Amino acid sequence: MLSVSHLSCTRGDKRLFSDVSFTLAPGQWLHLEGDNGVGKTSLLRLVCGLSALEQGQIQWQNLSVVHNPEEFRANLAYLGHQLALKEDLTPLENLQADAAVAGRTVSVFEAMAALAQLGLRGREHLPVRVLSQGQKRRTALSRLALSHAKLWVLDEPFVALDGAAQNALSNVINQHLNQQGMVLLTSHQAVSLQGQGLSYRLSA
Amino acid sequence: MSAFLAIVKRDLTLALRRKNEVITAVFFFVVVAALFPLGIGPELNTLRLVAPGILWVGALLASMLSLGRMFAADHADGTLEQMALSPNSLSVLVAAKILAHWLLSGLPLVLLAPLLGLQFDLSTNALWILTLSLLLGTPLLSLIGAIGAALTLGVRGGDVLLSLLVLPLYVPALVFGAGAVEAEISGLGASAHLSILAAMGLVAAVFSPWASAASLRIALES
Amino acid sequence: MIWNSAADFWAMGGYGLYVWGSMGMTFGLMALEMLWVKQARAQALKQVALEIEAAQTPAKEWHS
Amino acid sequence: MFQKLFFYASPQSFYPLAGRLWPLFALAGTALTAWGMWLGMFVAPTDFQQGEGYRIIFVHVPASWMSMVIYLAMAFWALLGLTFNTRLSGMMCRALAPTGAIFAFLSLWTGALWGKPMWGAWWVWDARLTSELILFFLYLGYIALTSAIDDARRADKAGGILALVGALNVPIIYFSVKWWNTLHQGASVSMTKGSSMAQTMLEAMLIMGMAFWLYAIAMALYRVRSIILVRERHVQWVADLPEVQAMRAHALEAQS
Repeated sequence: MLSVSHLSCTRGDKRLFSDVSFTLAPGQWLHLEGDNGVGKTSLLRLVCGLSALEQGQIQWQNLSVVHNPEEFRANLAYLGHQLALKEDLTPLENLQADAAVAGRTVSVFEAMAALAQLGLRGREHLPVRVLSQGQKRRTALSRLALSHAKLWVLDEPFVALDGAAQNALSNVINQHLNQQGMVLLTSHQAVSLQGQGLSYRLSA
Repeated sequence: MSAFLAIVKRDLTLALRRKNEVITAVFFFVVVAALFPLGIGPELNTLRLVAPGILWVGALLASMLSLGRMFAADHADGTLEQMALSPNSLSVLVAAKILAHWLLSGLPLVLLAPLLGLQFDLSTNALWILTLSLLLGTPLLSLIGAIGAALTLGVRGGDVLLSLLVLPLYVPALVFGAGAVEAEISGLGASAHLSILAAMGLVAAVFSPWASAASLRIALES
Repeated sequence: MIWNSAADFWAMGGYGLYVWGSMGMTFGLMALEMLWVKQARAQALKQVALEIEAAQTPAKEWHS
Repeated sequence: MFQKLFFYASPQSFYPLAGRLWPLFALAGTALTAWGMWLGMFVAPTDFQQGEGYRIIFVHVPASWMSMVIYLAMAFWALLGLTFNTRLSGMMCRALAPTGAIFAFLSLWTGALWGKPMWGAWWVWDARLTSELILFFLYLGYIALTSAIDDARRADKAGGILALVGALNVPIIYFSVKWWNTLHQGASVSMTKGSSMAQTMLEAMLIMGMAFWLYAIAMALYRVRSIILVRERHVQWVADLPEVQAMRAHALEAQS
């Protein structure tokens, strides 16, 4: 379980948000809403631990994330604005290297299956450089399907995807939720997923 | 450990698919070494005297040339974020980046140095010591440089700033590296120099990944 | 007192240029630094005052 | 005791404290400078070897000392800032750096002016001068890095790491340069030969050292107040300061 209490964030001189609290239980997803520039991405980065905590607390399984970062990170998958793909590597190589960095080994078979699930069959051995924008995003998303992390933190995962790809992604996320996973995401559009959905409106 | 190896492998694969970056640094080293005799004059006695210093300064500049790119690409494409979020210690992952950097920018210089030393009419013994001093010293350059590269990541005018930060810290490596060759030439023996170089490398190997990782986390905060 | 005359003192036994060059640069630079920090403080105060003023008063419509 | 320390570690309570303290340090520094210069320039006897030229050491040696002491002080604040995450530490670090750089420059300048008559050259690659030059570069690097990063907190932290790395390196650099110097049979004239120095010379030098130390503290305290002011400008206590109120009134007057 993830529980976040009394987070606040200042960027430079500007106070973005303060006193943000929510909890996320297994099988639940939370849609973070708010206007542009209100600090949705900043909140996600704060929750992941990319930014230093100024105020408030983040707890994972009732333990402070600041004091037990390894345990939290082992259960965390983050997808940001940048896709973390190497353009000169193939989707397959990217997935395998990413998994190793995250501390797991992924077989070629598993990686191929994950890519196929997001409709990238036949693209496994091309350099990412030659893929379309949507295909690149799907490659990055297939990293999630391979991840064993309990908590997914996704920044605008549905952006730049066509209808079929959106459905495929929804399926991947639903599968994760069915296995008692948790998802924290931002999205400009309405989100419909299975399981118990919450929404949190961020304002200054 | 598998994460460490995976990062080394990834960086090497990427460099092999974009060979020009490695080749540029090596070529730079060759050109710099060839320019000095043109500036100083072809007198072999003089050249023998200045060779250790010139080759070491050349190696120093060549290895610095590629420092700016050490973390920049990973920072730009988001890979660095994923590394910071890995349950593996970021210091270990950074150590892998440093090793890859040395394999790509330090090792070629080490292998090339004896060839360039011949241009300066160095004796066989001196060539050996030159190669050995570079073998022990260039990892030190990558280790110290990593801290500078991490500190200047995403900073305006980062590349120029990087050289200002890193070059003064390179002084001990330069003194003992070039000093080893000079000591060999003058018959004093280079073992003391080489031991100190190795000792400094060990200290840096412990401290630098940690300091670089801390700097990278700071760079990722904004 | 070890000097016989003022001229002796300024000549510094032939080292006048070097001694006075050192003293001059040292105390000159220190004086300059004092002026500099004073100026920096005045500027900081001004910037802070203007920003607080701007934050507390709504922007005025400008007239041509 | 510790509570009191932590109380003064907050910018809000340090600002008035620094305001009260800096005039004291400045006053004491001025008095000691006057005393030290009197001793050095009027009382200390002529050196039998170096004539009157040696009097440069009364500013050269204290300036060199301070350039090193200030770098150590910066490393100390940096360590404090990185371990306890106190905001004041980074500000103190940045307030100290310019004064340290100035002292390093002065050490080089006066060293060159001493070297010309003694060694016959403005610049000699002597171990101490060379290390001082590198220390000067380290200061410039610190200042360049912290001023290139816009976000003040990030600049403080990055600067802190650099200061620590630099402080670890300073002894290694000094040692390596000394080694290099002996290998090349460099200059052997020493600027201060402790044993042969008259008592008054040593006294004057120590007093000048104290004076520069006090000066550096006064400068850092004065400078940190400006830094605190700008950093905390969105906090109410800054708006309530009489000097800020006065400046606002002044600005309004100028507008109308």
